[in-house]
Amino acid sequence: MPADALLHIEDLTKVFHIRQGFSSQEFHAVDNASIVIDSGKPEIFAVVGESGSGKTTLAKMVLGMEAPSQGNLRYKDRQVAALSKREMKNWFYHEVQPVFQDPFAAFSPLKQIDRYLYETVYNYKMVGDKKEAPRYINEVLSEVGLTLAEIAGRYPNELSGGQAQRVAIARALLTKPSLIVADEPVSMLDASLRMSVVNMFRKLKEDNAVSVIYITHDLATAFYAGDRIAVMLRGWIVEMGPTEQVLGNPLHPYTQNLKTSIPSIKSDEAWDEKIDLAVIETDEYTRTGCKFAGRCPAVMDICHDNIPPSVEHEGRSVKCFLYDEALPAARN
Amino acid sequence: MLTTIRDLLRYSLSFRFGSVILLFVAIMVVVSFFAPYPPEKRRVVPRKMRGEPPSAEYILGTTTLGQDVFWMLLTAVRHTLLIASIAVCIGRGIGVMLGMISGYLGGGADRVIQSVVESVIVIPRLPLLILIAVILKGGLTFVWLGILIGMLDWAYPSKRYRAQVLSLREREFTHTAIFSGMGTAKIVIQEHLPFIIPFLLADVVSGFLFSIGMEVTLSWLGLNDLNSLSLGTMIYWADEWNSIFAGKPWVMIAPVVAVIVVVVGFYLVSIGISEYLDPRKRLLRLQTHQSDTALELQAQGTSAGTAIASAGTAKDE
Amino acid sequence: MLRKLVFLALLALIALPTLVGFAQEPDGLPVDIPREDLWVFDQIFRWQTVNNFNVWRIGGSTPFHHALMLETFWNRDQETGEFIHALAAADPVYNDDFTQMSVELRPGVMWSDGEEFNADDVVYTIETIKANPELGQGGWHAQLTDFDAAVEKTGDYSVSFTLNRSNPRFHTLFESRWNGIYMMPSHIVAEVEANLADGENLGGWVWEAQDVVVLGNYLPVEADPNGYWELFKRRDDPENSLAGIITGGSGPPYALSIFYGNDNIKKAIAMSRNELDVYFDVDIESFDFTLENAPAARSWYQDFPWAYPNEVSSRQLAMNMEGDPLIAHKDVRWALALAIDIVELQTEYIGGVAKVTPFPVPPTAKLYELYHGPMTEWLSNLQIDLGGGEMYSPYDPSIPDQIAAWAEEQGFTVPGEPHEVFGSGWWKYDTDAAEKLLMNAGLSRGGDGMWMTPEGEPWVLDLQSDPSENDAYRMGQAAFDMWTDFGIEVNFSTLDRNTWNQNHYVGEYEVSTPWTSFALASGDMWPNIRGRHSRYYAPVGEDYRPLGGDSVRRLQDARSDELIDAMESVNPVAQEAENIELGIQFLQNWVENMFDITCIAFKKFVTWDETYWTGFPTAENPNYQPLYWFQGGKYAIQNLHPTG
Amino acid sequence: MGTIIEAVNLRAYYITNAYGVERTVQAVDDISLKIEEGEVYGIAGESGCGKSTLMRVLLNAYQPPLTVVGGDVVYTLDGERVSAAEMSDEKNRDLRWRKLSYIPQGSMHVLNPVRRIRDSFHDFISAHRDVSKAESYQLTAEYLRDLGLPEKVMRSYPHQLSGGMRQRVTIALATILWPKLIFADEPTTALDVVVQRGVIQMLKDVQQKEGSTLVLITHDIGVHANLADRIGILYAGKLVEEAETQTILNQPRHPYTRYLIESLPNLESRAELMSIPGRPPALDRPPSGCRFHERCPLAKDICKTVEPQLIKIAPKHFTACHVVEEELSHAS
Amino acid sequence: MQLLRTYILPRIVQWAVVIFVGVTIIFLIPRFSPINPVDDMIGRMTAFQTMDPQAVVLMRATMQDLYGLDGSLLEQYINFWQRLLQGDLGPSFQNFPTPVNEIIAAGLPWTVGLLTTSTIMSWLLGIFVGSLVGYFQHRRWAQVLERVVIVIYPTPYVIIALILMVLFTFYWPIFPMVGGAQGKPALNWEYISSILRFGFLPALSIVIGGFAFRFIIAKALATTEIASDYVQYAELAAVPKRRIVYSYIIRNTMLPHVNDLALSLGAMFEGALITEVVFGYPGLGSKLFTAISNADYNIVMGIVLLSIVGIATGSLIVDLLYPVFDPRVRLR
Repeated sequence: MPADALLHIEDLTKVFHIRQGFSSQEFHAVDNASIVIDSGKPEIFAVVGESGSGKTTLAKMVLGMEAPSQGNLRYKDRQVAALSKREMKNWFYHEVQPVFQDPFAAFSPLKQIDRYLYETVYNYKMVGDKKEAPRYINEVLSEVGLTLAEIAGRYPNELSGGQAQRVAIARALLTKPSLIVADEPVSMLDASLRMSVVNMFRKLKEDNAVSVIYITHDLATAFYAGDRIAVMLRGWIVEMGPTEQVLGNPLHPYTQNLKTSIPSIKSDEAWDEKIDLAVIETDEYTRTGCKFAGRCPAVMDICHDNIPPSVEHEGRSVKCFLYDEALPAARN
Repeated sequence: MLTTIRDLLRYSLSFRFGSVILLFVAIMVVVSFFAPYPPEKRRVVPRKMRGEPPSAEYILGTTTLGQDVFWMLLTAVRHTLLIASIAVCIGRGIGVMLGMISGYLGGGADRVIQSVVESVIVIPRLPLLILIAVILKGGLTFVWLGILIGMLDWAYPSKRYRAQVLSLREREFTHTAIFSGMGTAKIVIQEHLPFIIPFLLADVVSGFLFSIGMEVTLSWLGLNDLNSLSLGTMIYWADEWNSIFAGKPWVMIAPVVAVIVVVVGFYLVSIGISEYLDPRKRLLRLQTHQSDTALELQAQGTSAGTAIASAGTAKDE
Repeated sequence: MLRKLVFLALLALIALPTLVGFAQEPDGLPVDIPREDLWVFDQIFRWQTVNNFNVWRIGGSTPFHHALMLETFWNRDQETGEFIHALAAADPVYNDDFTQMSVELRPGVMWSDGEEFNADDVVYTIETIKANPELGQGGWHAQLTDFDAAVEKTGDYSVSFTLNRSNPRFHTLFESRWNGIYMMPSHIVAEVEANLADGENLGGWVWEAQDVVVLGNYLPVEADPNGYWELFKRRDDPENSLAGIITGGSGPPYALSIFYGNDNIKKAIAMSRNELDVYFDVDIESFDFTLENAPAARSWYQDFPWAYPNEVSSRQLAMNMEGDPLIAHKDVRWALALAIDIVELQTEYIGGVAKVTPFPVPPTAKLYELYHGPMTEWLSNLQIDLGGGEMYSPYDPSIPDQIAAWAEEQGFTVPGEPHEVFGSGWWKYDTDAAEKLLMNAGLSRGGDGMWMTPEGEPWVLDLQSDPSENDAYRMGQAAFDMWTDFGIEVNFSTLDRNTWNQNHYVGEYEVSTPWTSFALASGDMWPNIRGRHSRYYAPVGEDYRPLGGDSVRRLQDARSDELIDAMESVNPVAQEAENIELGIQFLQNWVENMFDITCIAFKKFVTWDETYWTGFPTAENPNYQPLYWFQGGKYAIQNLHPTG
Repeated sequence: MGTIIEAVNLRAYYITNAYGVERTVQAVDDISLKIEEGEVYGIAGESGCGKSTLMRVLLNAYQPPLTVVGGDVVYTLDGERVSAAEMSDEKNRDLRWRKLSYIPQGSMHVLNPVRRIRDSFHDFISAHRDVSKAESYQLTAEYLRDLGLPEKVMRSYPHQLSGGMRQRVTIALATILWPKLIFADEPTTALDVVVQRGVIQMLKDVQQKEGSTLVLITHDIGVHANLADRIGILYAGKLVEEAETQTILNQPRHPYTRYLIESLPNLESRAELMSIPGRPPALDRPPSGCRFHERCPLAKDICKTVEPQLIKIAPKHFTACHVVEEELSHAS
Repeated sequence: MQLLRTYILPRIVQWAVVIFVGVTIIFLIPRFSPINPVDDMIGRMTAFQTMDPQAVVLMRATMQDLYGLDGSLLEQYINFWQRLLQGDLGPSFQNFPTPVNEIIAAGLPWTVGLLTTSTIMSWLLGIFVGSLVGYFQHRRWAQVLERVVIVIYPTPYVIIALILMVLFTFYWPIFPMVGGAQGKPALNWEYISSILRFGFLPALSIVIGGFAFRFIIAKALATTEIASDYVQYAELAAVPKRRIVYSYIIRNTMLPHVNDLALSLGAMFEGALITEVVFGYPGLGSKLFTAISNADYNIVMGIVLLSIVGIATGSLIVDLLYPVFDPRVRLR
């Protein structure tokens, strides 16, 4: 275990129960996920996957909002699940802050938005004197391209989505965190506003040395912003490594599938081959063997009954039998 | 608050109607304090005028025992509202407290509170009320009646508040508040209470309807302090003296109409308020910029529109 | 399209049963028998136990069953106070020390199954009731046991009772107005008893309608399982029934009792719909309604004051001697009486239809003759001390005349002498005298004109009443109004009957509105006043009933005790004059001390509708009393005949 | 191949009055366009630019507070010219699904949650054709088979299907009666890329099979690139540019269009992308002149006052911009 | 099995606990009544006659024993449960020694018959009309209907009942005043029609009250439902309005209605109380009222117990059958 890990996730699993009619099924929203984010070397760690792939559950566990069913989740070498309420508040929230998907839902529509900024500053005693708060807040807001004057006294719905999301990021920055967990921060934003937020993360990483876990289903922005990337499928991390490698030359059939599916504005690359989709939502979750086996173009017999191992291949980890050196198929 | 009321008065037909009624009721209550004689008192009307239909002098008529129905009615309305107010304060007070405590504590405390709530819910309220009224009979003053009705009318509301709290707890802004370092008390009072208040308002009105109904019902069964005036006891006595059949229907009609008018007044106001609090309507009022999207979506009635619009209310029931 | 559908659905919902309602005539009777054969009467209350005619068990109840089916030795004419010989052929005969009573039975009375009634039935009935505590109805078991009554058959038609101690009034157990020891058909019950399993007793014996055998002339046919009605059929040989033998009549072929709820007006409405031939008692408003809406309806008098006035009881404002400390003061009690305007009470509150009486004996013809008449002079001469030696005559013999004047003002005619119609005189309405009395008792007027106690506190008087007896309650309302006008702060609480009773039992009241009569129809007072002896006194907070007496007023009065003791050993029949004289003395003492403020006697709106049946006793033809739910009512029923 | 639908100077406003707050939102303001039979016409723009409103009006399916205050929509269906303004309610209902149909966004919610898929199909089919339930089922089964959807979908409830399958079922539901004119509103929004690809393929299939006309609305230029023959760009209730897809992608002329195209991230380069400054205007108080002038780097004085008209700058290429107009006049 | 353990069993345990607590409360409260049933009985037996004092004492002792009122409260309580578990509710005091079971058996069919019929009728009618009015809320007839209901709904039930009573037994005397039927129970038209005739007014009063209540709820639910995407979509597709009301609106709002129905059927004895007292209808409601005022604990206990078990079981059944009514998956 690297001693200087900022976040160390090891075999993390979250189990939910689905009740359907008179029966109930167990499924793993996150299944044996392992991720390490180094401290000292801030990065944007992108997590991509289709909806229902467990991204959000993973984020919630990292934020301490959900307790893991199994596995370890250490932040700065401390088990997050073991932190007391007081420690959560006095230490963990200082260190780790969230940015949510919908900036309008993230603030009470009945409250002025700057209230959350002041609350954060006061509660974490970020300034010695309360009179200092506006100055400090303004300073942080300027990092996201806003001024306090612009937002003071406004209600969330008086701001644009981009502005509100930037306020949300500023709020997260107020505690001077080391890690920001951003769950689909741009998916509710318009195309013209989207890049301003993504650019912000890049800037923060550089200027403020904050690591960001950037969760998205949008591969293009993940590629644009992410230093490393983890591709999730039905709770599994199927491929993880440096972004340019993973998306430049995907190994896992699913990642390949993803990559070719990005609509290109060069329409001559039209898609000709048909792709399979899951029919029933829960089918893939409860599948034994590889969860992608049902629609994998390179499926092998072994995939149907066995869970593929995570193997290191070309500088990243891949969860696929194709790259399992113990198998003859991999060598072909 | 004032602008809200002004807007409601100007644009909500039911609120306007309801307010006029309630204003009228309020005037009755105020005027009732200026009765020229104790309104319960009999033999205050000159003998020749007793049991006479409404006239210029006695605008709602008189009873055979020489009471002036007009002054009786005013006082009765006041007393009935007093009973209902006490009941509502107690019922909603317990309901809000238990519901919120239960929702926030969760776990074992929640389970214990919920089994108590469930147990209270399964006990039929009217028979219980009658039973206790019979037991307390001699000492059943209006205040006690109010307390009694209130004590039986908190279980359902408390469940609703609990559900509210549970859903509010899952809302994203709650997490924002937590990550902003706010304590539980602060979140409850400053972040969540504003969302509960609209429900409380609607609930207060339904509490009034229940309490007035119960007062009338119990009185009609003779289980109230029959010598004091309330709408229920007026109905009881009108019934006891067979006013309808003895050719003196005004004695019965006055309280019956008053009951209906008062409850309908409350109900209309509550319709107006809940319409005002309807997330979709609220959106149209609140938005200034940007949310044209929401408007557009809302006009189409899509769920995205509703979702954005409902920022501010949690659905329940 | 949809709109039409909704409309149709709503229409169908309302129309369908309405049509059903119209298809048949609006007949609300639960049985389908032609009205020419069916006499429908008011059931008074809803039966809790149905289809069990075992009236002897605890919980068994008899009202109007006794008028239709059950018989005991004697009845009493409530007007004249005379014995009506029922199963007994003669008056009871006691030995000298009243430890033995012999009864001669009437021969020829048949049970409805053809068996003849005889002394065996009597012996069996008495022995069985004595042997079974479960047959505790009416307290008969307890009383027979108390006197260890032994019965002996002295002939086929005669029996003799032997008691363990003297009791000149033992026969009252067999003298029924509401209730008396009803005879069992020994040939039936003995068989039932013989077939009882281990652990069972006659208390649990269910006597169902089809098995019932009676001495009266009606047999039960069917009972509503929910207690709203019962149907009776005249027995095949009404001439052999006791009532048949006595009256020679037979009554309608079917009789149906229906309970219309506690709401008086429902009875009146039912009568206006011709669904009720006679009802029991209602308030004046419901009666007025009946007159207006049921043209063929009438009560005892054809005109004002309509009601039958002579049910033997009276209503009073009873005072708890240990309630409010001031009530213990005689002057205060008198002041309260003088602050009541009896004329207004009787007219405005009661409708002018009840008789007035100043003491707890109702002025029926017989009792007026025995008590009110003889006491008039004494009452007129009565003087009370208003303080400082100022003597005052409180009695106003002109009260009936004043009421008559009121009635004439209303446009009514008074049928007879005012005192025959409106009872005797009463106390003057004289608030000045009352004021002096209160001053004399140490009270004073406060600044607001309200009375203050001698300690200088505001005087608050509690008054309790139960609205289910409308006359008593209205009397309470009147007292409340008048006393309030007089400056007393009265706290009037309305209680339901059970709570109100309970408060009497333990003395938790100051003034209340019960009813009682100190005299039986015969004029005998002892059975009704003996419980007021101070040996049965229970202090406030204790239930007096375990002591066995009647200490409602928490009264301990030596003079009363003396008179009660004196009366106990007097034979009310043989020594009638002496008995009455003692009674008068008792009443004089009662009045002098104003132990309670008796206002009015019972009036009963027994009202019948002559659309189908006629022949009920009336003031013009007073052959029997019309109180059909009492034992004597059976004689009235025998004379009913179809109208058309 | 003639015009199948034509909008003439269409103006559609939201006129609301909620508790005294009166607003008129000029969601569609003076738009004219012609769509040819058999083509795929894309309408692009950010949220709030009026594209969904435009579609509603084109579909002749709107209700208060949306009001058409000017202009008309004219359909030419099987040789019959029908004006939306003059159409009776019965006629309107009659045309639906048989002639024109609508694929909604958010397939999550458009299917009755308590009805099996086949019953929903029956509802829609029997509304327009006199068929028995069995016939509906038969028709549905055949159609789904044609489109390559598994049969078990028929018996499923909507919630049991995966998001992609649900959207495809919705497309099938919308096109089961082979309408001539299909409107699709953001058919792929909120779907992840793989699913999106499947859906786009299917839309193509459906459109090509009968040679229907497809009006496609989405903010995602990538989707347009893969489907549309022509694209119209909407900004703040106005049509600002219209051209064939390749032209728009490769030679956008309107500054707004250029921004849109340039700010699209892709997997080729992680170089910093621009974002459009400012935010879209509120349509209850639209800016004077060119509605884009507040955000336009090229804005001149004339843009603030004079509203630019849509002019033809090349064959099949129209734009509404004073700057372009000027350039052209200089060039000529 | 997971479901059984985590859901069904705890729910059944809760059911038992709720009944136990409810029954205990109802056992205790009447014991505080100042009315002693024995004394009450003696009072009634001696009301019209004189009785020797000693005899009264004797009788009192006998009855105390027969009624089983000896012993401490705890002993009575234990005794009560012992009897109850054998299905014995003890004897009625008022009607000694008639068993409470018998008294309940006599009243039960009437109460159940009247209340189920009229409750279900008002329930159906309320849902039907309420949903229609919700759907067609701008139509004239709908608005008139709604206003009528707005006045009826808050009016106390007893007033509605009294007004009906006066109208239909006096002013227009077409219905019977008291009782449940005419003649002996038999399976012929006379008897059955008499049941309809006698039950009509009581039923009408319940239907009116229940209808108004259900109408308000159904209308509100329908209004929300109309805004849902699937209703909007079906409307757009010109699916017949009848189908939309039935299969879409009513079907989707059914769940809360079914829930309420179970509860209100369980609570029927409570509802019956006023009805039976006003209309002189046979059944348990009026028995309950008499029993309460006469301190006949055993009857009170018996009837209230039925009610408690009814409500608790109703809600248990609804909870357990939830999946039948709602095919949607529920996540826990």
